[in-house]
Amino acid sequence: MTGDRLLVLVPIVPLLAAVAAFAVPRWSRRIALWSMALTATIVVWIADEILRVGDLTHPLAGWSAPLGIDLRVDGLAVVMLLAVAGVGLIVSFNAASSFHETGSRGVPERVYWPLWLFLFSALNAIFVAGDVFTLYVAFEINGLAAVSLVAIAGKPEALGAALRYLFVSLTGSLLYLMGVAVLYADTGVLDLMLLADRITPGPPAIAACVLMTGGLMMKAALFPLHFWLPPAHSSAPAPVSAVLSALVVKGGFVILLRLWFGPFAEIVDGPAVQWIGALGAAAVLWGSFQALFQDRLKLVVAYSTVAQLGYLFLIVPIAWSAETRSAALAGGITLLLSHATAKAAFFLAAGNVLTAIGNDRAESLCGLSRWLPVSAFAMGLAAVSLVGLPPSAGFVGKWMLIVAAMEQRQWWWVAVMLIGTVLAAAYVVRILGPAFLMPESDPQPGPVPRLMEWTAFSLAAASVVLGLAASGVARFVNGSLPSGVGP
Amino acid sequence: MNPAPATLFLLVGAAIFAIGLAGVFRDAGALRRIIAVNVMGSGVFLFLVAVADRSGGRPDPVPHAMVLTGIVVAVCATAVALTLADAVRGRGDQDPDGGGR
Amino acid sequence: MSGRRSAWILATAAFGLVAWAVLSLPTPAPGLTDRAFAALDDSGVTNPVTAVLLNYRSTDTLLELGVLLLAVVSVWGLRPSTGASFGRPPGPLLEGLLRILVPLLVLFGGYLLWIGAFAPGGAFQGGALVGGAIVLAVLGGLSPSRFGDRPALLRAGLAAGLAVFSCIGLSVMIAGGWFLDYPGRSAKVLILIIEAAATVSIGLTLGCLFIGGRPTTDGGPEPES
Amino acid sequence: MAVSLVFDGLLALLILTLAWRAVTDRLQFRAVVSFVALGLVLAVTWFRLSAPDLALAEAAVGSGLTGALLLAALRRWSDRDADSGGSSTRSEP
Repeated sequence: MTGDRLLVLVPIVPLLAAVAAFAVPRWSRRIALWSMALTATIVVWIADEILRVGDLTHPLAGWSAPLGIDLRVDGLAVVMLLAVAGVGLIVSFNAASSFHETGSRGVPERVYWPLWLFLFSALNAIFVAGDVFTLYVAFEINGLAAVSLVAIAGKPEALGAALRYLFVSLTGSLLYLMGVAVLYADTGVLDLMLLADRITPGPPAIAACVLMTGGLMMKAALFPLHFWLPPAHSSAPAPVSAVLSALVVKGGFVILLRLWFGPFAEIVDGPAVQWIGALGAAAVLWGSFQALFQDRLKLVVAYSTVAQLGYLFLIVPIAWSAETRSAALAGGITLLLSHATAKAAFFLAAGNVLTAIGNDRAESLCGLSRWLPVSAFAMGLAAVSLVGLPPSAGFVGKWMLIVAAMEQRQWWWVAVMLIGTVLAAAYVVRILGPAFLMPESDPQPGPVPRLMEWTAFSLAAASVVLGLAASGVARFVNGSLPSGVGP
Repeated sequence: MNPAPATLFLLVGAAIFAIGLAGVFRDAGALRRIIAVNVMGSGVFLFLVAVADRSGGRPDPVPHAMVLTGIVVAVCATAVALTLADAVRGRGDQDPDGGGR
Repeated sequence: MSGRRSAWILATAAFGLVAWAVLSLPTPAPGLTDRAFAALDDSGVTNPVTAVLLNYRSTDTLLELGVLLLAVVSVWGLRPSTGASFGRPPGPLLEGLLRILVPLLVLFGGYLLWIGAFAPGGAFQGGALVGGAIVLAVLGGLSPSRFGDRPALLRAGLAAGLAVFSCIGLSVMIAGGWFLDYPGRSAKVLILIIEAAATVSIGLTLGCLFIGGRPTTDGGPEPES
Repeated sequence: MAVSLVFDGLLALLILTLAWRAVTDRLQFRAVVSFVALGLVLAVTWFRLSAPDLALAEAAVGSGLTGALLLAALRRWSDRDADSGGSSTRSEP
């Protein structure tokens, strides 16, 4: 079968697996792992085909847009799919190992895996859907599954955080949907590419842009709409925190990129571009600053996500001009990949600490490198990438962004990135310094399954090694955002 | 045919969407917020039905299908939200329906 | 309260924005009406909304069934077992009424499913009525646990819509088309099969969402491994 | 013509009032009832906007089932409040 046919399997395989895992709870874990592996294989196949023949389109039900729905995969989408497949598979093994070795810890496995598979199905659907209404449905599945996974262990603080997350998610979706309705009334189409052709700047287009941007910014947790993220991401079970921070928030981000650089390019053009960058900068500074003052490891990591999402929004002003677009996009996506892997690694390692000693308070981490060496080194490597030290992907991505910003003479973004780097170094050293340098404070850690440790480590290693793959990323994403717009 | 009712209901849809939006952002309890989200949704659906009616003669089936999908999504979200609010209440950690009664 | 005031300011801004857009929408209205009606002959049904839901944009409907199943999974996960029974045991008169009304609703649901192909109606309205029948039965005092007497069957019924839908979609793709690309004249039959399965699932799902928790007979507590 | 215009105007007013009350009414029970009524009025409106199948779905699901869910939740919560001695007025942070 050819790649364009296989495309539909990327969301459908996890969806069918979710149904199967629900119908046959006894096999849910096995179904989940095999289907995740199968999806990853298909994604690799599609990536290979994209390199050979270019973008792929699947007209669902045989009707093309505008009447039907097109699934579409370009380089940007396939890079995201690869990240979802890779990180998702490794984190799934971590979760499976956690269930297998340490029991359910209040998390009902028969509920966990269907929700997990729904989450991944929707996430994949978000990256391949070419239709703004299909995106709405995918975002709803994604949001409901994510909220349920946060709440699933039933811890009081997680339930409160999940409820707030749910309201943010639903409100964001409805803002987005109102934007879709206005767009349809204005243009009569729902397909992203056709929208880009047919839209004319005017009140309806501006209203749709504001509504959809607002809705998706809530989902992508862009400052100042990030308030729900730290409690939700820090109170969820570790594998859930890992995929929420590493992957789920990026869904909203990528769709925002597609809208801003696609249908809404003429509307966003001008001062709005710099304002988006300013929000990103505020997120970098505020998130990093907050991370400095948290006493729990998982909260530090969650605030770090707020900051790292800020860097991604710096892509917009730097990539707006066609000259630096591919360079800035490649840098930004490399940074995104480094964050996806490093953050997943960090959350898994934090989960291992929780498994070992039952809490993740900063003072409990003393001597971690002796009593939980693999996880400690996983955190160390992930920290290298989060701060952006060479040769990690975090460094390469930031470097590419900085070079592009200098080329555009937008030195203020460079300043933001440098300050963010210093702050990141500070919060990482504050939390990890004792782990490597201080004597042990709690000498009675419980056992942690080896697979849980090594999954964290492999993700951390990937975040460093991916720096070498930056040219590959550039090859994929080159030309993914339309280049006929912007100043 | 006659765009007047369509425009009227487009505006009414926008208005109750906005009322719902205010309800979500007001600091109220969970039940009120859940109702507010549903009012927001109803606003979007009314808007879409009015959009379909604008095409004159026969209504546009695509927004109709979107509304049907949206209604089902909304009821699912409501069920999940109520269950979650129930759980929060059950733990007694946080009161999901403050706000007067 | 300042939170309250800023909420209303936000709402006024949102209304103003959309109203501004509404007043400058293009006329004649752009849309897909003509395309949707022109393609009706190839869609296997004559009701345009059913054509959109189950043919032109069938994948949206498939994902929507996903939302329904997801909601059941989530509700069952968050509230592990049904609480005390709803309502009181019905008196003889009410019980007699329910015994007539509930099957009648289910029957009418089936009827709506059937006419959906050419008239207003379809799987969702039909499923909604089936769900309504379940809700009514529960409110009338029929024990929710009887509803879950056969947990495996219940799970199968809940999953049926999504499973049948995507399996048909994949089968026609393996046969050489696109996903859910019904070949030739088969559209009518395939749509009816999908809608029948979807009606069952939607009805059961809505009933389950109303009842709330996982049926207590369903496998008991989570086995600790 | 004039009659239908008046009818539309009345529907619009009714929708706005009910939406307003569903969101702002001080009594939760009345808010829920307003929401259910809003759903029914919307169903009538959609019938008028030539969308009878949507009207049916909204009446059954959007108004009926959602309303039943809300009422059931309200009853559960007020029962428990009665058990624990009155409702609390603390609002969510």
